[in-house]
Amino acid sequence: MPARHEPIFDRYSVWRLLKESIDGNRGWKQAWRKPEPKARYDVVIVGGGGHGLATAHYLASVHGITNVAVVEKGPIGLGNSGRNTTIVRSNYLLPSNIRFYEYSLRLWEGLERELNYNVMMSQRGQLSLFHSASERDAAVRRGNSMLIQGVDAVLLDREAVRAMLPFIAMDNPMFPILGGLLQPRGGTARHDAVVWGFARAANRRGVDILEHCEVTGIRCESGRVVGLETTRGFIGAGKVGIAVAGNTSQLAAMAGLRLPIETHLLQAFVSEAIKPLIGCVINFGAGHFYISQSDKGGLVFGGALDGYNSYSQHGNLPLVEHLMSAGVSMVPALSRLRVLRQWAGMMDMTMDGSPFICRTSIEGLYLNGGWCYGGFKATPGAGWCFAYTIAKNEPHPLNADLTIDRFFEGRMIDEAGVGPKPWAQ
Amino acid sequence: MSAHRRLQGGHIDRCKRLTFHFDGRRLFGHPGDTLASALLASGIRVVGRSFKYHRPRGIMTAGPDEPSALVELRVGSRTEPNTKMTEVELYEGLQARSQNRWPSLKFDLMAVSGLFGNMISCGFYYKTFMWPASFWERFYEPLIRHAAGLGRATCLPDPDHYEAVHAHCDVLIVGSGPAGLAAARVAGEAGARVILCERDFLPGGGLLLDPAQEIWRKEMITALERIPDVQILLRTNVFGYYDHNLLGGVEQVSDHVPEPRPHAVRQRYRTFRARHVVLATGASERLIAFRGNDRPGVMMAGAALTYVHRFGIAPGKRAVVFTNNDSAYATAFALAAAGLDGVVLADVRRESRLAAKLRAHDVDVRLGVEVNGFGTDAVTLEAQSGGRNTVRADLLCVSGGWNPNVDLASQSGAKLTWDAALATFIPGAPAQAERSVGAAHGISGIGEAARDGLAAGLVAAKISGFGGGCLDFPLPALDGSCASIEPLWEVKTSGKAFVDLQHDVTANDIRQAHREGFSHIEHAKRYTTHSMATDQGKLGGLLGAAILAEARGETLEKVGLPTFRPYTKPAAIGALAGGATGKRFQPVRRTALHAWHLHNGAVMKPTGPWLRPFYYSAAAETGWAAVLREARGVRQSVGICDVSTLGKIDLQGPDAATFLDRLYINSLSPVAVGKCRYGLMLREDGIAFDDGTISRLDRDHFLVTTTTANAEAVLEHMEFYAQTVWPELDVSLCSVTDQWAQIAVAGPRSGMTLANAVEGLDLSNAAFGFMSVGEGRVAAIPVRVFRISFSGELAYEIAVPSRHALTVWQTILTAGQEFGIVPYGLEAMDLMRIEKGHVAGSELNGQTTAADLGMDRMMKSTGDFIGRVLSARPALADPSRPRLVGIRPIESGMPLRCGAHLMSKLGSGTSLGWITSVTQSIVLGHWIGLAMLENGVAMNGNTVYAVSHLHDETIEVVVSSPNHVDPENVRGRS
Amino acid sequence: MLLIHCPYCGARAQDEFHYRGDANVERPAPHAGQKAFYDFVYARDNPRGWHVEWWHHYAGCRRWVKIERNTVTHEIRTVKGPTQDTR
Amino acid sequence: MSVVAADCPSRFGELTRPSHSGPAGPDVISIAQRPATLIHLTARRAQQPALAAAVWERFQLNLPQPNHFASDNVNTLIWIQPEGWLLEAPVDTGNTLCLELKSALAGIAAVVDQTHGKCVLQVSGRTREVLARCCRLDLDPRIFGAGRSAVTLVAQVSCVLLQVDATRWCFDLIVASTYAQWLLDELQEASRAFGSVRDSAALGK
Repeated sequence: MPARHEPIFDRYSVWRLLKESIDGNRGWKQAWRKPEPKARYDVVIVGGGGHGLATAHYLASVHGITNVAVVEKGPIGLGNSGRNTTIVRSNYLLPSNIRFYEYSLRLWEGLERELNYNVMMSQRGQLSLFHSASERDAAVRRGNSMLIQGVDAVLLDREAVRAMLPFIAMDNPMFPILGGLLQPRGGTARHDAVVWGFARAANRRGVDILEHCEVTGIRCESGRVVGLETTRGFIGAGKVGIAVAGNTSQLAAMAGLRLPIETHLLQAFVSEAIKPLIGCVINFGAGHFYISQSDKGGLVFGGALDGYNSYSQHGNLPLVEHLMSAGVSMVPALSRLRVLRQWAGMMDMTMDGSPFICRTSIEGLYLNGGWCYGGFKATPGAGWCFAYTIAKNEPHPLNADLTIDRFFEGRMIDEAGVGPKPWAQ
Repeated sequence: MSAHRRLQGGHIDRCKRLTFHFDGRRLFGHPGDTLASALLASGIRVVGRSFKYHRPRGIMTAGPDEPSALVELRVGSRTEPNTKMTEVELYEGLQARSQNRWPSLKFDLMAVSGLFGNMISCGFYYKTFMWPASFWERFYEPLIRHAAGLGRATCLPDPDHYEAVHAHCDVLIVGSGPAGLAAARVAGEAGARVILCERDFLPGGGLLLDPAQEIWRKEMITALERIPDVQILLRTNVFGYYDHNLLGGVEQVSDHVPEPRPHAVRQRYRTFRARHVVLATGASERLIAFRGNDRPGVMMAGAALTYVHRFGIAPGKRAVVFTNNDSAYATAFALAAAGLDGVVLADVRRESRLAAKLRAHDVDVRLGVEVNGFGTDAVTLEAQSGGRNTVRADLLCVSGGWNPNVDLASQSGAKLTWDAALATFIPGAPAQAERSVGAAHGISGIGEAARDGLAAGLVAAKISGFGGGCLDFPLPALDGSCASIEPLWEVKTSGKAFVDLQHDVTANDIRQAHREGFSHIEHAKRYTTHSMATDQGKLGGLLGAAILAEARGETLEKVGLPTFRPYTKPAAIGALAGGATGKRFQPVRRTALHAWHLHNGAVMKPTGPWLRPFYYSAAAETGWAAVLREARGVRQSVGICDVSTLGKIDLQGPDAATFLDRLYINSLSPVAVGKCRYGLMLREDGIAFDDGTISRLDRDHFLVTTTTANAEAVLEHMEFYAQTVWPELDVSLCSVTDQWAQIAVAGPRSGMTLANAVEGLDLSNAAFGFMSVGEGRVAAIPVRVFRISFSGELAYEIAVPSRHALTVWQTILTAGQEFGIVPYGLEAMDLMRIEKGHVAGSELNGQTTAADLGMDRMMKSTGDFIGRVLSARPALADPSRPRLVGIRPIESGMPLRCGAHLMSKLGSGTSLGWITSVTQSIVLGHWIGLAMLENGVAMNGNTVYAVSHLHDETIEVVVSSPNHVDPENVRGRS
Repeated sequence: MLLIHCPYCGARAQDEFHYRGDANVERPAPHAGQKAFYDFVYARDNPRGWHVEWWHHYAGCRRWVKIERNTVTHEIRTVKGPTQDTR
Repeated sequence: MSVVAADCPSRFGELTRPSHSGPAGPDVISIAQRPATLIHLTARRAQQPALAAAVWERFQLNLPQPNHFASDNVNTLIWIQPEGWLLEAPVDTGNTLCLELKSALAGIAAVVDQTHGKCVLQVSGRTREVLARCCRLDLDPRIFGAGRSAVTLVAQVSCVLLQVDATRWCFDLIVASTYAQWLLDELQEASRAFGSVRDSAALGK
C-alpha cells in the first residue's frame, strides 16, 4: 500500500551528511511524522518503545500490513527502551531462550542495513565471570547449551581473564575469580538509536506513530477486541498488540486479564566519561554487578532489582550502596571515578524470569511483555516474533513456548531456578 | 605575573604561599584558593579543550556548574580525572593536568575536528559509519571511542579509605547561605537536632560575595557553633533525595590535603534521615547563547564577583558585563572598584534602576544593547536601536538570569512550577516533608532570603515538636530588589553559540533536533546530548529548553525540563561504597573450629557467607591428592569433618509434628522420639527446595537441619507459613545454627572411634541403629549424637555447644588416632556423596522436582503439603523429564566434566541432559558422575555421549543408577 | 531506603526486611485444585497505587508484617502484624 | 596433628587480637566480651501471663515491654520479638539454669539455649561515632534511652543492641557467635579514626 503522505524519507549516508552540512543542516526532515489518528487501523500496537516500533516495522516490512498505528502515552522511547544498560547477547541456558535470543542477535547484526540507521551495534564481547566451582560448572553447562544451538561461546580460565581485564580484582577472599564464559558476539548498542531507527523505518512504510495518545480502555465485543479508547479519541482496531513494558499488568487489566507479572525497579548508573578503560561487557556472578563502557566514554553499570513492586521510576539507596560496594570490590579502579547519573526502569517481572509473546484469551488481543530485565536485547527479535504472531494469529516456533499457559502446564522457563519470586529473579 | 591580579580582601590567607603544578608548570596560590582561582591569579586563560570540537576553553564559573575547566588531578593511584578545578581546594604540592588534548593544550591537533563542525552536528553518528558493516568494530568505533571520553582513569587500586555514617535529625538544612544559616539557627535554638550541610569549604554561600555581610555571617556561624544540637558539615554535598526523607551526601574529608592523615578517610558517605528538610541550595546563573560564548575569557557574572570578593582576584584586565537582569550590576561595580579600566555593562533592557548608580562609579552602562560576538580580546556590541561597535576586553561576564537549584526538591517528588517573573522554574508543593527557601525558591536579596529561611526553620522545628524558637538575632537588611529580568536566551548571529559547553552542543543543534522531529525536551536532550555532561546542564539546561521552545513556537513552561535525578553533582564511586569493599564487602561467617582448620593446613573455600575447609593440604601434596587421601581415609577407616554450617532449626510446640508434615513431602509425625528421618521440601510451585534431616527430640520438640546454602531461606519459609498461613498451629521456631557446632565422624571405624570418646550413650547397632538420635558426653561435655550418613559409610554427627567444639573435636581426634583418623574437607565430602548418589546444590538447583531427583516415592499419598498441588501439573509430572542418573565413562581412565551435555548420537543438535556432578571415585577407581537425563530411568545401561564443545571433548558414558556405591546402604546400616 | 514502622520494633530501615510480594493472595484449601493454586502462586493484581504486601523483619523481630504501600510514591499507610487485618 | 590453643571455655580468647593501631587516647572505643548464659524464651500460645509469673518468681524481674530490657545487674531479660525474650544470666557451667527453666516452664514457654549461639560484647567510649558508622538506628539518648533495646542490623548482621548507660553511651551488643569476629573487625574498622582497645577489665557490670 503506498504511503498516504508525500515520501519524506531521508536516506542517511556520509554523502548526505556532507550535502546537508554545506546547507547548514537545514535540509533534514522529521525522522517520523506526527500524524493525527485515523478512525481505524488493521493493527494497533500499544506502546511506542523499541518493541512496539519494531513490531510495527516488521508487520509492514515482512507481512505487508501497513495500516498500522503505534500509540504511545508520551513521546516514544522514554520507557525502558530509554532506560536500560544497552547490553545485547544471547548467552542463555535453556534451549527455547537461546533460540529466541540468538535470532534476535542475528537481527541486531543486520539492523543498520535494515533500518539505514547506525544503532552502534558493537560486538565487543560479553563476559560472565564465575567465582566458584559450582558457578563454573553452571557456566560450562550454559556454554555447551549455546554451542549446541550454534551460538558462539568461549570458556576463559583465570589467566585468560586476568590478561583480558588487568584492572579487576582476581582474589577477593569471598569472590575469587576462577574464569569466565565469553560470548564474543555479545556487546552493546545505542538504546535511543534503536527506537529512533525503528520509528523512522516504520514511518517510512506508512505506520502512524501516535505520540501523547494514552490508552484508557480496551473495547471488546463478544470476546473480540474492536478498538481502543484513548486520550485522542476512540481508535478502531482489527487487532491490538500490547507492548508496554512496566505497565503490562495495567493494560491487561483493561481487558480483564490478570497476569503472572509484578512490576519492579531496576536501577542503572553512568559515570563521567573517561578514555577507554573497559572493552567488553563484564558481568560478575557475585554481588549482581555488571559494567560496560559506552562509546561516549561513560561507564554504564547496574545490578539487581530494588526488590519490591514499584512504578516510581526512582531507585532507592540500599541498592546504590550495595552496587557501589560490589563495583569497587570487583573493579577497584572505579573507586576514584565519579558516578554522574542514576535512573530506574520499571521491569515486568514474570514468575519464571522469561517473557511472553502470545495470544490472549481475548480474540485479536496479543501480548508482548514480561521481559524482566532482558527486554532491550530482545527488541528486534520480539518485534519480529510479535509481528508474526499478530499477522498469522499463531506463534512462530521461536516464541511458541513464551505463553502464559506455561504456568498452568508446569512448563516454566526458569533460567536461574529462582521460582515464583519475581523480586528475586 | 600573578601579583598584579591579586586584590585586597577576600577569604584567602595571603601570609601563606602554596606551590602547585599545572601541566608541569610550577605556580603559586594561597590557602583559601581553589585551583581555578589560583590559575586565574597566575594569569592562565586556557585550561581545557572541549569534547567534540576541541575548542580552547577557560574558567567559566566558580563552582560545581563548571562545564569546561576540568583536569586530571593528582598522580598515580590517586589520579582523579574530570575534576572541576573550580571545586578543588588548593593544597601544597597539588598536581593537575589538562585533558582531552593532543599533543598539548596550546596546540591541539584534534581541533581540526572543528573544521567539520557542520558535518558533525547533532546525531551525525546515527547517519553514517554504516558502510562497510565490518568497519564499525574494527575502525570507526575505536576511533570514536578514542576521541570521546574526557580524562584518563588509573587502573591502580585506590590507596585511600572511605566510610559510611548514618545520621538522624529533626531538621536537615542543605546550603549555608543566608536562608540556610537563619533556618539552622532558629531551629537549633528551638531545641531541634539540626544538621547543616554545605558543599563548599567555607560556610556562607552568597554571603561570601558581599563584604558588607561578613560580620553577620561570622556572628551566625559563631552562634551556631555554640548550639550543641547543631552540626555543621562543610565540604558535604547532598547528592540525592530518597524515599521517606532520607538524603544521601558525600563529605570530602581529605581532598584538600595532599593525602589523608593517618587513619583518616578521603571521603565519607553520609545518609541523613530527617523529619523535615530545608532546601537552601541557592541558584545557578545561566548562560546566554551568542557567537563565541564559549571562548576563554567568558565568565558567568556571579563567578566574576566571586573571584573578586572571595578570592581577591581580578579575573581580567578589561571587562564587559552582559546581562538581562539586575544581579550583574554588582559584578560591574566590583570590577570597577577593583580598578579595572573601562568596565562596560551591556544590558539588554532599555531601562534599569541601577544604571545611574553604576555610572556614578565610572562604569559605562549601555542599555538596550546585546553582545553579538566575542573574539580575541574584543566584544562586539549591538544596540537594539541599530549600531554596532567593538569594545576591547579580555573578560566577558555574562548573566542570563538565575535558576533556583531545584534538583533536590524535584527528586523529592515536588513538581516544578513556572515563574514568569523570574523566567524560570521554581519548586512547587512539597511531596515530602521539605521546603525550599531563599534563592532556591526564587527569592532574591540576602535579607529576603534570611527571612524566608528563618520562617522555614521555625516551621520545621515546630513540626518536629520544638516550638518557641528564639528570634532575637538580627537579620540582614532587606535588599528591596525584585527580580527584574527581561528574558533573553539567544543573540542570533552566524557562528557557534553554545548551549552546552562540555558536550559542544550549539543552539543550531537544538534547532536541527527539532527539525528532525526530536522536539520533546527528552528527545532533544538525548539526540544532542545537551545537559548530559558532568555539569548536569546547570549552566545551559534551561537555555537549551528555551531555544527548543522558540523552535517549537511554544512557551518554555510547556516545554519543561528533563527529569532531575541523582546525583546533584557527580560522586566518587568509592565514597558511595562507604568502605564496604574488598574483604569488607560481605559479612564473613566462621565456624567455632575456624582457627583449628587454618592451623592445620586447611585451604578455605567461601560458600555463601561461610569459609569452610576445602581440603587439608600437607606440604608437598597437590589439592586433588589431598582430597583423594581424605576420602580414602574415610572409606577405609575413619574421618572427621566440620559440618557446623548446616542450618539448624529448633521447633517446639504441640503442633510441631503437624507443621512438619505440611512442610515436607514425606510424613514426619510418625518419627519416634530418639529417631530422625531424611526429608525433602518443595516450593509451592512443586519444585524441590531443600533437604535435610528431622530429628524428634521429644514429643513436641524437633530439630531440623537444612542445607548450608538454604539455611536462612528455609527458616523464613517456615516462619511465613507458621505466622501467616497456618497461624492456628502452635509451634515456635528458633535458629540454633550458631549454638551447635556439628562434627561428622564417618567411616567403618567411626563407631569404634566414638566408642572411645562418647560416654553415657550406647552406640551399639542394636541400641543406636541407623537414624537414631541420642545424648551423651565427650570430655564431660554434653553432646547430641545423630547416626546419619552423607558419605554412605557408617557415620555419626556430633552436635556440641559451639564453645566446646574444639575440645570435642580434639577428643575425637585423639580417640581416632589408633585408626588413623583423618580430617576431611568439602571436596572429599562431595566426592563421597557423588559415589553414594546423594543430591546437593547442583541437583537441587531450583529447576528439579522430587520425581526428577528420584524421590517421588517419598511423597505421602494423603494430606496437604507445600507444593503438592502444583507438582502435579502435566509438564512437571511428565515421565520423560530429565531425571537423576549416574554415569561413568566407558573407557575407565577417562575423566568426566561437569556441564557437558548428554547426546544420543554424535553431532546431534539435541541435548538429552547434562552432567551435574563429577568425581574420581576412590571405591571404583574411575570417574563417575551424576547427571540429569531425559527418560533417565529407562536409559539405565545405555551408552550416550558426553559432549563439551567448549573443551572440544566427547566421551562415551554408560548410564547407571545414581547410587554408584553401596546402593543397598549396607555400610551405613551395619 | 524506606522507613518501615514495624508494629513490634518501631521505625526501621528497609534493609532489615525481606520482601515477599502480594499479601492479598491466600493459600487455597488443600483440595481447591490447580487453578486455585495457580492464582495463589502466580496471578497478581500488580496495582499501580496501593498495594498490600508481605515483608519479613528478618534482622529484627522475625515477624512477617503486612504493609500497605503505594507503588508509585512509596508512601506507607499501614503496617500490621501477620494476622492483623489491614483495613 | 598440631593443636592451636588450649581449650578455652569461651570464644573470648579467639576473638581478642592486639589493639588497633589507630590513635589511642581516653576517647577510644573499648570492646570487651562478657561471658554469660543466654536463653531464648518463647511463650506458648496464651501463656504469656504464666511465663511472666514464673519469671517473676524465679528472677524477680518483670517481662520487659517491647524494645526494652529489664535488669537487676545479675540477670537481664531482653524483649526480642512478640512473645519472645532473651535471658542473660551469669555463667553457669553445668547448664543447670537451662535445664531448670525447661522443666519449670514446660507447657508455658519454649526454652532454647543460646549460650553458645551468641556473644555479648560490651562497647563503650566513642560508641556514638562508631555505631553511626555501622548501624542505621537513631541511638540518640532522647530517642533510645537507657533501658531501650533493639534487634537490628549492625555491620550488616542482626544483633541485639542494649543502651546500658545513656549518659556515657555504653552499649551491649549481642551477636551470633559465628559472626562475632566479623562484627569485631567491623567495629574496629569503624573506630579507625579514633582507635580502639579490647579490654575486658575496663568494663563489666
